[in-house]
Amino acid sequence: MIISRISRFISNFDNLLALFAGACVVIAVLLILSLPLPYAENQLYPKSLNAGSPLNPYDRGGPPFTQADIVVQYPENSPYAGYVTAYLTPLSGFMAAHTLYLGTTIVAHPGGILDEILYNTRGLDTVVESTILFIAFGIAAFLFRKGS
Amino acid sequence: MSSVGGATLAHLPFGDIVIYITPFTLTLFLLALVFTILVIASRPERQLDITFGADRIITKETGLTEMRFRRFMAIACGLASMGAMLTGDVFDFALFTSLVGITNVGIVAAVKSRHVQNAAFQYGLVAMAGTVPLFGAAAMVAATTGTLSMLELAKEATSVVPFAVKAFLVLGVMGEGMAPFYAAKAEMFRAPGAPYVIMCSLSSLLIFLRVIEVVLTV
Amino acid sequence: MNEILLLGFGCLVIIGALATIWEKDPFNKLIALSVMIGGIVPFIINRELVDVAIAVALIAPLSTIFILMVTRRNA
Amino acid sequence: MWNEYSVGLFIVLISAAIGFLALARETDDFHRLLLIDLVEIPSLAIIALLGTDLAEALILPGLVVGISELLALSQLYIVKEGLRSRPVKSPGIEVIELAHAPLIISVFLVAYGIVLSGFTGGGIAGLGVIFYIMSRGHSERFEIVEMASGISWAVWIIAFFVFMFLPQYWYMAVMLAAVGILLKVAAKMSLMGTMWGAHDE
Amino acid sequence: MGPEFFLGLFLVLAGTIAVAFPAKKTYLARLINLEIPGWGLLLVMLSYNEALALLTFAAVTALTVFIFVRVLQKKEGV
Amino acid sequence: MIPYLIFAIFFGLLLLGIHRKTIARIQRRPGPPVWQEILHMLKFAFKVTWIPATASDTLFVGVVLIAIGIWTAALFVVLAGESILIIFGIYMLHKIVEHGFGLSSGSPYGKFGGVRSVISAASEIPLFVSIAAIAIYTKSLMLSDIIDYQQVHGPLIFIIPLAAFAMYMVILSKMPYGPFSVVEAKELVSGYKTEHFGVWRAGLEICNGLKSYVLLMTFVIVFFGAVPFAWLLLAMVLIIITLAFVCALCPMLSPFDSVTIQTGIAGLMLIYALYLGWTG
Repeated sequence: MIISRISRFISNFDNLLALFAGACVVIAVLLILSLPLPYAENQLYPKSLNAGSPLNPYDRGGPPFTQADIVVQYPENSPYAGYVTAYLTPLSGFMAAHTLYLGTTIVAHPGGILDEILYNTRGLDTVVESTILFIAFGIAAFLFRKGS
Repeated sequence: MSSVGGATLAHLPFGDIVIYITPFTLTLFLLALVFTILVIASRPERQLDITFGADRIITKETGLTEMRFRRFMAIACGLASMGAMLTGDVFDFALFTSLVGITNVGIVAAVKSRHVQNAAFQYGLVAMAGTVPLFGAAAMVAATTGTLSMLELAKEATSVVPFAVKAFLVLGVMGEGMAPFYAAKAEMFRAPGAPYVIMCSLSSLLIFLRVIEVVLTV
Repeated sequence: MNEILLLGFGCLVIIGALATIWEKDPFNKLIALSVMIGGIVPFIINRELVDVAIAVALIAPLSTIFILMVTRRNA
Repeated sequence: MWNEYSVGLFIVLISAAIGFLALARETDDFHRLLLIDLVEIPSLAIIALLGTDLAEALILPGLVVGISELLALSQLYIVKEGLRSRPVKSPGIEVIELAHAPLIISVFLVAYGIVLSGFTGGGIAGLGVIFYIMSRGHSERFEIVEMASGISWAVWIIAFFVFMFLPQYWYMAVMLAAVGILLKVAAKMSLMGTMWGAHDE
Repeated sequence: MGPEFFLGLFLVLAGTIAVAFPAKKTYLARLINLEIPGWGLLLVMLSYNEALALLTFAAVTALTVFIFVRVLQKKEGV
Repeated sequence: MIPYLIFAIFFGLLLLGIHRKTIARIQRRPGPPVWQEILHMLKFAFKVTWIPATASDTLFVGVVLIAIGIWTAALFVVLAGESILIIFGIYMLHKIVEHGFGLSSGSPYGKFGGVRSVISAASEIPLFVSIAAIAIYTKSLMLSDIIDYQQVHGPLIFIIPLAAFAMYMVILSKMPYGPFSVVEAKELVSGYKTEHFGVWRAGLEICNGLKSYVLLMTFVIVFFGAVPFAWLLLAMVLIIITLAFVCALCPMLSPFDSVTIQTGIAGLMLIYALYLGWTG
């Protein structure tokens, strides 16, 4: 009977991934059929390029220790949003003063728009994310050491 | 739709990620809390196995280090489900859900049975594949609406998130928790250590219940 | 950078990618892959992301070295 | 309106569908692991198509989640296939064992990673450490690095709470967070290097 | 949109097909082919000027290769 | 409130007794008296009680309290007219309770009962179809809003009969002796409740009575609207009799077949919900 054949298939856990992947294919096709999707005009944290700035492509304005203007969801919840973006450490200030081509390094160095998002306005994401790393590594380390 | 889980009782802002509490999320949160406390408080049971061909019963003993590790994983799983119950942000929900997935793998991966490990691996594969629709859907929500906050999305009278995107999100959550219910979880659940194994099942159900609220809200 | 040069690098990328797919021998695959990467790096430079280009240029060979460790045995 | 976003999404979703199709037909467990790594690329591409700063802030955690799950699963694979106690020869590419180049590359990567800080820096510095450990067959004390990574995680949590509840001290918080995440990610990644062989402690 | 965008999308698509249905189905062939969509994604990120994501992605891809190589080493034995 | 709770427990147990009696009469057996389940509960409450040596004791006891706690909460949620999503959440979490009962003792019979309870989680999916269908029509999930809607537009069962069918299937899958009750099948002794005896079993029976009462009451309120109390009780009795007919006439399915059929029903219901969403 077809029902018992289906149930035999799903009761074997080796087929589980195949089942899930099949479902993903179906939904992906559904998504393709529902294209084109609208792209909302007013995005959070939009990118803006300021050619010629030493901080390019991450120059979001604002002199150090002032508030840069960034679009966050709830400005009232993070009153100091924008300070991190505008801040330059002495090292990154030095780099910014002397070359035009180290924008990424300067912004990745403490301070900058991504630090703002990752640590400040969307900090909870990073808490969860680093916990995932912690847990996954815990599993790997436990399995690695078990019995040795 | 704004009042899916009842009236909002409280807000707890973490920057752009606002945790909000409704009677529905509160109920689920309390359940996760109660079971996490149970995990902390209880010792694992000693599972009995019948030996075929002989009239005797053996008990499976759980080693101390294994037990400690699994208890740690179960507590982490409880915390992850609590977070997933309360968070008010689509991407944050996706992250908490994948944390639930990986802790579920951890709870059973430590068992020294080949069969259980095999099931855990298969489940882990599905959980990992599940992050694809999960994160993908969250990103598409952000692109089509310009926001990730459920509170903002709930304000719209009619839902602006396309149906297929919602289906993608649900599929991701199913991959993290629900889909393995059929087979892999059943094999995983043969592992001894009831309080910990229950956490797997509880967290899967909780995230599935929450995603229903999420797709109805946004 | 001028358009003709970019076109050339674009062709390099496509040729490298197709060659990587086409080749069956792991060593040849790796060589073709390097050709492709060689075509990609100028695009990064073109955006004036010099620091990124340097870092990528250093990191890219590492994957190749890692893969070489298993290739050595099979070849 | 076939805007650029939809065009990109179209191609990427086709890739995702192809990847999942291959995954559905695959039966070998290691091939499955490889294919899952493949389907993560379209998922990251979907995020990248967002094109805002937010997209980057979502990609970085997504990347780290992907690699940490891969790490756990690969170890689980080794254990379940009973390969754990199999000895593995040291990398053994004679050239890199003798030359100075690995050392120079490693030092550069680690130094650059420290300057970058955060997730990016952690990843790059971790890569440098791994490369060094691998090329020299070196292995360090597992527990100490693990503890360092645990402490740095706690540092990051403290930074988070400073940001949330004492935002006026944002300067201290950003420093704590950057260093905490850098150390955490780098330490975790470099521990992978020490897990290389099947050495007995 | 710049040429990087379309070049990247092409690489993602071609690479995905190459990994999904390789000419010779071995672990190694798939591992090497896996690099192609990776670099494609890198180009897509480049076209949106997502430099930090790009940098992290490059580093993490190398680490991924390392993990796979480690398992392969164990699997293929000495 | 407390008297109402006690009434609900006893009436729920009475409903289960009627269920059993009806099945017996359909199968031409005399069957136990209708108050048998109440007697059962009272009897167990005064029997000797201890915890098995192999059990995980905290969980073994805790799960009984949780079972009673969640269904008490569910009853009050219905009475307060809160969101039906909460009730369905509690309903799904009943799986965890079954699972906890089964696994905490260490007995293989209980374990298999728990495992079967977990694999049949698909039986809950039709619930969400009901929820989605209701949400499409009433634009709210608050019970009070649903009651108001029905006062204007008439009972929902005539508007969305298939959603009512979906929820009926869900209640059926929770009924003892039915085609889907693989979790307490006789080859597992008593399934997940095998090792719970004495006061613990009495607690479980209380939970069962309350569960039956709450589920049937929700069904009546959601699909028929607010009816006078006597009519509510009568409707519940009638529904349980129809359920008894289904249970008496259908054989029990094998575990995975049961899952497959439930999944199939869920799939059909999902298509129905899509259709409603399309047209509605």
